[in-house]
Amino acid sequence: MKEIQRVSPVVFKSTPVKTKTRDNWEVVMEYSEEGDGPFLVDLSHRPRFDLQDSNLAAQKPFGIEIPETPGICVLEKGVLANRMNGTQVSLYNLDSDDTAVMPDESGYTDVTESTMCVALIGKNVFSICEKLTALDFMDPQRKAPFLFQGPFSHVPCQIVTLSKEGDISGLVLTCSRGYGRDMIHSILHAGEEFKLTPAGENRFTNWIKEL
Amino acid sequence: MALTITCPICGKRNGYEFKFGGEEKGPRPEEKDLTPEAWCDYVHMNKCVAGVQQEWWFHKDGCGSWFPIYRDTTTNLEQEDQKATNQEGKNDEQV
Amino acid sequence: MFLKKKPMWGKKTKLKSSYDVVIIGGGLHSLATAYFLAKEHGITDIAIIEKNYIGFGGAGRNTAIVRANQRTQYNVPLYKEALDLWPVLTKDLDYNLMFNNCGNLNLMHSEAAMKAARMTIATAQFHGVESHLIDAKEAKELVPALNISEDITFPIHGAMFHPPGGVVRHDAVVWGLARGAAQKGVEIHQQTEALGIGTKNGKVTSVTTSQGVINTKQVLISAGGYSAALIYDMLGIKLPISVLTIQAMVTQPLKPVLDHVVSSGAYHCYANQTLKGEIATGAHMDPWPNYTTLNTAHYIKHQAEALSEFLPCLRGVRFMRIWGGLADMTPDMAPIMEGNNHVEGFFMDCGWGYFGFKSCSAVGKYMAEYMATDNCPDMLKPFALSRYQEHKLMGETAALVNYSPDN
Amino acid sequence: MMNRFNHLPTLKVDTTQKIAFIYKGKKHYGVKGDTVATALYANGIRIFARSLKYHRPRGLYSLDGECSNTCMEVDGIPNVRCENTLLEDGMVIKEQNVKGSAENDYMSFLDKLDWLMPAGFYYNVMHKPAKIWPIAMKQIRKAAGLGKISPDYEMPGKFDEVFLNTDVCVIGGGPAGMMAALSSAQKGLRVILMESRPWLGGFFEYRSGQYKDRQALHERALFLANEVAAHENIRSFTSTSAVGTYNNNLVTGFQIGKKEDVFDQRYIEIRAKSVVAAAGCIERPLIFDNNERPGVMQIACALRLAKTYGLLPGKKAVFSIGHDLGLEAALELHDLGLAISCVADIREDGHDPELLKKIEDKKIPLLKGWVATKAHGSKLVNKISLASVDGLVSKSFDCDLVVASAGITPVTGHITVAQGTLKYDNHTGCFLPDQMPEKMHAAGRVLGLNDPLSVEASGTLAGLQAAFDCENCSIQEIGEARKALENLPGPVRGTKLVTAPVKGRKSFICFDEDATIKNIKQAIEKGFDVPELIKRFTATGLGPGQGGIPGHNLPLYVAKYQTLPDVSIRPTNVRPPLVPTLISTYAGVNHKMFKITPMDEMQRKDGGIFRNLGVWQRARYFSNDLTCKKEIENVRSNVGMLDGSTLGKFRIHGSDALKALQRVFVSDMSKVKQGRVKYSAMCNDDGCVIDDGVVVKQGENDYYFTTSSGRAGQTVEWIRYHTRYDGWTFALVNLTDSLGVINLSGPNARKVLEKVVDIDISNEAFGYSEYKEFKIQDTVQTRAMRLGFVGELSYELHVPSSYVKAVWLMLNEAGKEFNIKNFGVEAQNVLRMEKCHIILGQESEQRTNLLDLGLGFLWDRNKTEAKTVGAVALRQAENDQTRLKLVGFKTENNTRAPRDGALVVDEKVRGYICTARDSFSLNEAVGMALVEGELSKIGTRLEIYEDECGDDRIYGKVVKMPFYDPEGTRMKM
Repeated sequence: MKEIQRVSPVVFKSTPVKTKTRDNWEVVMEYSEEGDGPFLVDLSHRPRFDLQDSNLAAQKPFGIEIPETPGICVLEKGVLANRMNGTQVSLYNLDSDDTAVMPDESGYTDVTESTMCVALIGKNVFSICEKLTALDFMDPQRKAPFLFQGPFSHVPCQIVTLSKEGDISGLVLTCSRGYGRDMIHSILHAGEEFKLTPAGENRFTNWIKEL
Repeated sequence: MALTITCPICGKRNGYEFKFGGEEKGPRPEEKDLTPEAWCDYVHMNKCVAGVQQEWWFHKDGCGSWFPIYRDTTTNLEQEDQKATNQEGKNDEQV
Repeated sequence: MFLKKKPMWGKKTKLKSSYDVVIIGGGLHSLATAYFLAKEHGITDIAIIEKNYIGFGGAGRNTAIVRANQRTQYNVPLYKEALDLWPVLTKDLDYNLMFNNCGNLNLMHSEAAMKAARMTIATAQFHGVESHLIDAKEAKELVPALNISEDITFPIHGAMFHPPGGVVRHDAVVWGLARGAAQKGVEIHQQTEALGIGTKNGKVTSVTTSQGVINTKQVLISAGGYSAALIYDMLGIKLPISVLTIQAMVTQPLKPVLDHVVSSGAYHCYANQTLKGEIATGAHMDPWPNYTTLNTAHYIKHQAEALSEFLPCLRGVRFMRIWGGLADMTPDMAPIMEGNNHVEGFFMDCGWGYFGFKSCSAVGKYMAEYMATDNCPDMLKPFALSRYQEHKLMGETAALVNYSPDN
Repeated sequence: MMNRFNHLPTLKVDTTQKIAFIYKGKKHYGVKGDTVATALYANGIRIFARSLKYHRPRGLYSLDGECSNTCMEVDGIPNVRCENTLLEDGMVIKEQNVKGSAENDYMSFLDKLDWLMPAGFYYNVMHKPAKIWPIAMKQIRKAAGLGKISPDYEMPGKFDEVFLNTDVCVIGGGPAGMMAALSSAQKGLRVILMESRPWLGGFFEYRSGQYKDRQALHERALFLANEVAAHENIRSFTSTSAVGTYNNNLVTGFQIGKKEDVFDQRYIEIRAKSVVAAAGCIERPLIFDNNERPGVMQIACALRLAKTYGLLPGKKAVFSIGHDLGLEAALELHDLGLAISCVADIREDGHDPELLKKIEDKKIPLLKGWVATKAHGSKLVNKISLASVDGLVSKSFDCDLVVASAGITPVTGHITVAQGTLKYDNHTGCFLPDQMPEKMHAAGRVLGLNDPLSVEASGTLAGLQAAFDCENCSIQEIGEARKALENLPGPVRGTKLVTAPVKGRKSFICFDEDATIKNIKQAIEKGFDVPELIKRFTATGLGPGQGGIPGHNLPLYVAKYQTLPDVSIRPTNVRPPLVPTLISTYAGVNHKMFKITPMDEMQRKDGGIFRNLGVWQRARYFSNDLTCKKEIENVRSNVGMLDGSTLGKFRIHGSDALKALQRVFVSDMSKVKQGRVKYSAMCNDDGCVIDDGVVVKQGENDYYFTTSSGRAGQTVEWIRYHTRYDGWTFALVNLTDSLGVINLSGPNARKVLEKVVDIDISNEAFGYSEYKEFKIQDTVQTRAMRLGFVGELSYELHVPSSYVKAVWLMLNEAGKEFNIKNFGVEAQNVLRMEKCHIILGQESEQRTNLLDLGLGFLWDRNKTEAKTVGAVALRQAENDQTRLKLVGFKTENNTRAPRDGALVVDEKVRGYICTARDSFSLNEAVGMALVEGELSKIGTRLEIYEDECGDDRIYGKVVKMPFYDPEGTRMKM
């Protein structure tokens, strides 16, 4: 039998120049002609967990103190914890060293496969966003990182803004996996005028380190 | 008209992110001895208030929660003072 | 200044202290009922009470589309008769209602929809109403502007083609019926608001208006989208109705490009070209109850997206005007008509959703018979309110229409 | 081509850059910056179009598109407002609605037949005898309409859309708008400024009059525009019309792209915290006989032709005006070389003394209290008659230009469509803002102001008021700004004159619809006594100009004719879009968003024919044989693979998870055993089935369940809705997209699966209705169920989506020897029908309850404490024999199956066919139908009525269900 390979819901037409196999995913580290940004990076292979508990205050996933207010996020040790509502938090493992394994407790569900996940980073990312959603990323009252649960290109998404600072702006977006094809098409279409290009995971890893 | 709804989790948002869930009618009635009239009243009948009513909304494109708000059906504006027009009904029983 | 010519629906008169019949609402169902009461039953001592002016509500804000291809055997005969009545009324009223029986195409966008259409068509044919299922190519021959390619959100599989349907000039119906009723002695009181219904021992005794109290033994509320609120306010009767704003719009006027009424459930859209040349299009309802009659930015964009897909030549045309009216929706998309049930002498005719215009001629005739004889005509019997508590919804729609999360 | 001024500082054209275009088939030239209309004007074209009804000649009247006079076909697009459409290289311009040409229109005789066409005449003619109406209607349709569009027209161009958020949105880039934008921006707020012209400046921008300290108005406009451009908080959008305003401060508009933009037009939607309405004024048309004859134009039109486009509008002019702007324009145009025979001013007094003095100095004859009464000349103006306002004295002058304007009209549409109200103001004669919509402020000429400093001060005030709405400005500051405004000149008195002293047979109140003063009188006499009704009866204001011409005059005239007091003068409604907007612009990008399954790629490669089903795209067929014979036979005899990934899949956990399931599922969920699959259904409160699926217990208060594809999106909503009062603790996780579902069905299914899994899957180890979890190849965590929807041995494999392709390939490889093939949704539909398994929506409709479908066995009627949704209705309807019941039937004499949707009839309709097929498996025609209880007994003969059947009928007989493998041995083997 052949080697088992996992398939990401995100498909770019660009040519990969560097890849790495990780947990049966073939992760593209770099694409040819990545340009100067903004960049679109596929993170669908990064582990993502759903944690629901009526007493979230008592939970410390990966040692992280969960923010109390819905819409607030924390990024600690490569894990992004996004408070969704009174009883729910979503956890994204953005650390490519891949240390976080889902705790074996009933409140957790592995939802890596439920969504497609991309990062949109670099200059003009919010100019791209405003072509696709009415959500107000530049609201001065929202301090990064913060979570939006709302429509993006007509599809309900979770969007975590990690930086609103000019050229290092960036966000991570997840939506139902099935929408992967059309969501990527929408984002790339909207980003065309800003020269948005697909980029490999390295681009994201370097970017997040600078935050 | 642009409807906005204030979600208790996500804040004030475009009304099209939400789904309307009916007039507030209270918890499900006890099933015992529930007459067809009473059942129908709970399930189908509306007051159709032209004014402020309490009603349920679901944040379909957002956090997925159900919550009640007060809204003026003649303007579509949410009401913060929370008083429904005609809350008691002038004549709740059938004449 | 003296008026040189007689106004079309009689001179303004003072409200009398009593009438045989009081009709609340100055829309099409009221005017038609009054007209038939006077014409067929000799009852002419009637006051129509209208808060604004006649035709202010749904009568002046409808699709103007007429057709008789409903889904159930209870509805089809009623709408068939309504359709047959347009030429008759044009003649009897001596007023050109501009019936353009150009035919309606109801587009189908899936195998399931084709099957659903087949049932509706069989029902129509069984009742002697012409209606055919045609495929996408045939539809394109009738409407060359149709996009029958595969690459749209809802590719067109075919259409339900209903040749006898079409469009009637809605304002003309209001003015024609008003003139016809007034000529027979019916009084139309505009700028007069009905405030309450007086009852005694379970019988109607009076109607209180902004211009004074009227004694009467019979009242009909047929006030379109405002009916449900009035009925609850005045008599405490709750109805299975949700009142929504429904929107419509027109483009700038064009030379003939669309010869039929085209509609699509999947796109929530109908389009037809008026005699003036405008493309009249609409159908969207914001799915939450409201009385605003306001248009929305969301919808005009949605409508443009829909038309861009299935009538793409219209991409080169401009929207000129959008407006809204009310639709009082019931869960089974069928109206509520009954009388002498809750209160003796009280009649209601409501819950028409967006079918009030198409039905007004026949309903006027039968409601008049109902009120004149106190016997419910067979045609109206299936529309009683009791069907909801008897779990006998009409089935006028395959999918449940409900604005709580029922479907 | 006319000579152009090329030295004026206000010019917006570059006279050195020629632009070629085609007009009526011939090449013409304009210059860079021209609109289509100014380029035509420069080429000596005066008649642009013919009117709708009477085919009267029409020309340039305003430059802001308030009427259809300059609507032409441009590059195949009908009804383009040429006066504000920028000329582009190679444009092809055509006339509309003419027989012959606009210059010589054969239909112009209609103008003499107006007496045949009083208001609403068409309601009284052409219906007697009835048979002439269809013929007449055809002629009416041909005559009506302006532009043409062909049914196969393909709109070129790129359309975009953008959804913006801001603190303050300012509508109008004139002096008031710019001041408002600046004062809000200086408070640190985000500001969006929208201006419909390609540049900022408003009514300062083309005028040479003094602003202050010898600075000309146009210099001030430039100064402010630079300030705005320099402010980082302000995003300005020029060539952008605000076309809709809505409550909660939503503003929509569209922008025309410049050369460097990536779009030709884009739709703009703005969510603001506060809005400033500062769209300035248009002019109120002066009504006299032939008031729309080419050669008659409004003040700003004449002035801007000269100052902005460098074109002297005529040679010899007469002015008939009622406002100081008219005097100012006369002076400016006089200085540019226009001969002015006379200025007739409606006003007796109230003129700006400085302007009066200049008029006198330049020896321009001025008639106070005079007005134009009739324009002469059959196609173009060649003479004008004037009269004193009382009509007693008259004069006439030869001229080729009449500059006519009764006064100004604030552009208030942005306020009223957002549900603000207006009030008739006796001093100005205008409708001025009364009740403003919440968090919307008016500024500038919209308030009736005219003085440049007042206009600016009102802008500053509105900007601060907007800042206050954003909690960024103090009451004191607003007080100071208001005081500053109050110390400046207020609105000037306006004229009240509606029409010249004429009878009005040829005095047009609405150009687009050819409605005259006489028509309005006729309507009023028929009882149409309010402007809104007159609009409907005469169509006044319903044309492409959106009421720009008659909007102000109609209510004034109606009040005057009925001698109503001022307080009862009500404006007519204005409706969005405030500027006609292309459907392609509104449509914008129109991203289509569909979900695809993890098997999409492989199934497309295998020739799948896809359909959009709800949010998903699914393979319905795998060949062009839509009966799916081969797909069906392969499942029945070998093995098939179906993509079931669209099924809803959920985890529910938490201490009250079971209670929540008990509420929505009709069965007793406490009886679900681990390792087993429980089929159940959900009903609505009417007892009608809305969903069905299976439930698997994975632990205490921890379940995995599926829903039908169409319901997956509403499942969370549904369960939370029906438990919203209970305060229960349970968590729902939507795993629909997380797991792809491969349905492996057919007698060889086990043989295939055995080859890829390591565990024992024999019937003993993994029997029917059982659930197992295992790893494929030690890697792929798989949930497997033994189900039998299609009536064969089946495994439903729920596989993590990213692994689906790998597993699919493995199964394909393993199944080769057993002839494994795809099957699609339609094949499944037939297979399950033979088994009498229902599909909701096919074997049910909104009236169909659980019992009607014969699924009563699923319902546990004793769990009343659970308050199961639908239970009450089921109990109440239980004994009703008139309901439609689901039955199976076969056709008599094995005739063909009726089509889905055929009716079951006798004298009445008694039911209908849900699904019926000529079954390949059974070699007979079978189906399921919903029929009245009376007809549901086994053996009942059904009369089946199909569409187009005429007198033919198909007969069927009610038989026992299921048809295929009634013992169920095949799926349990």
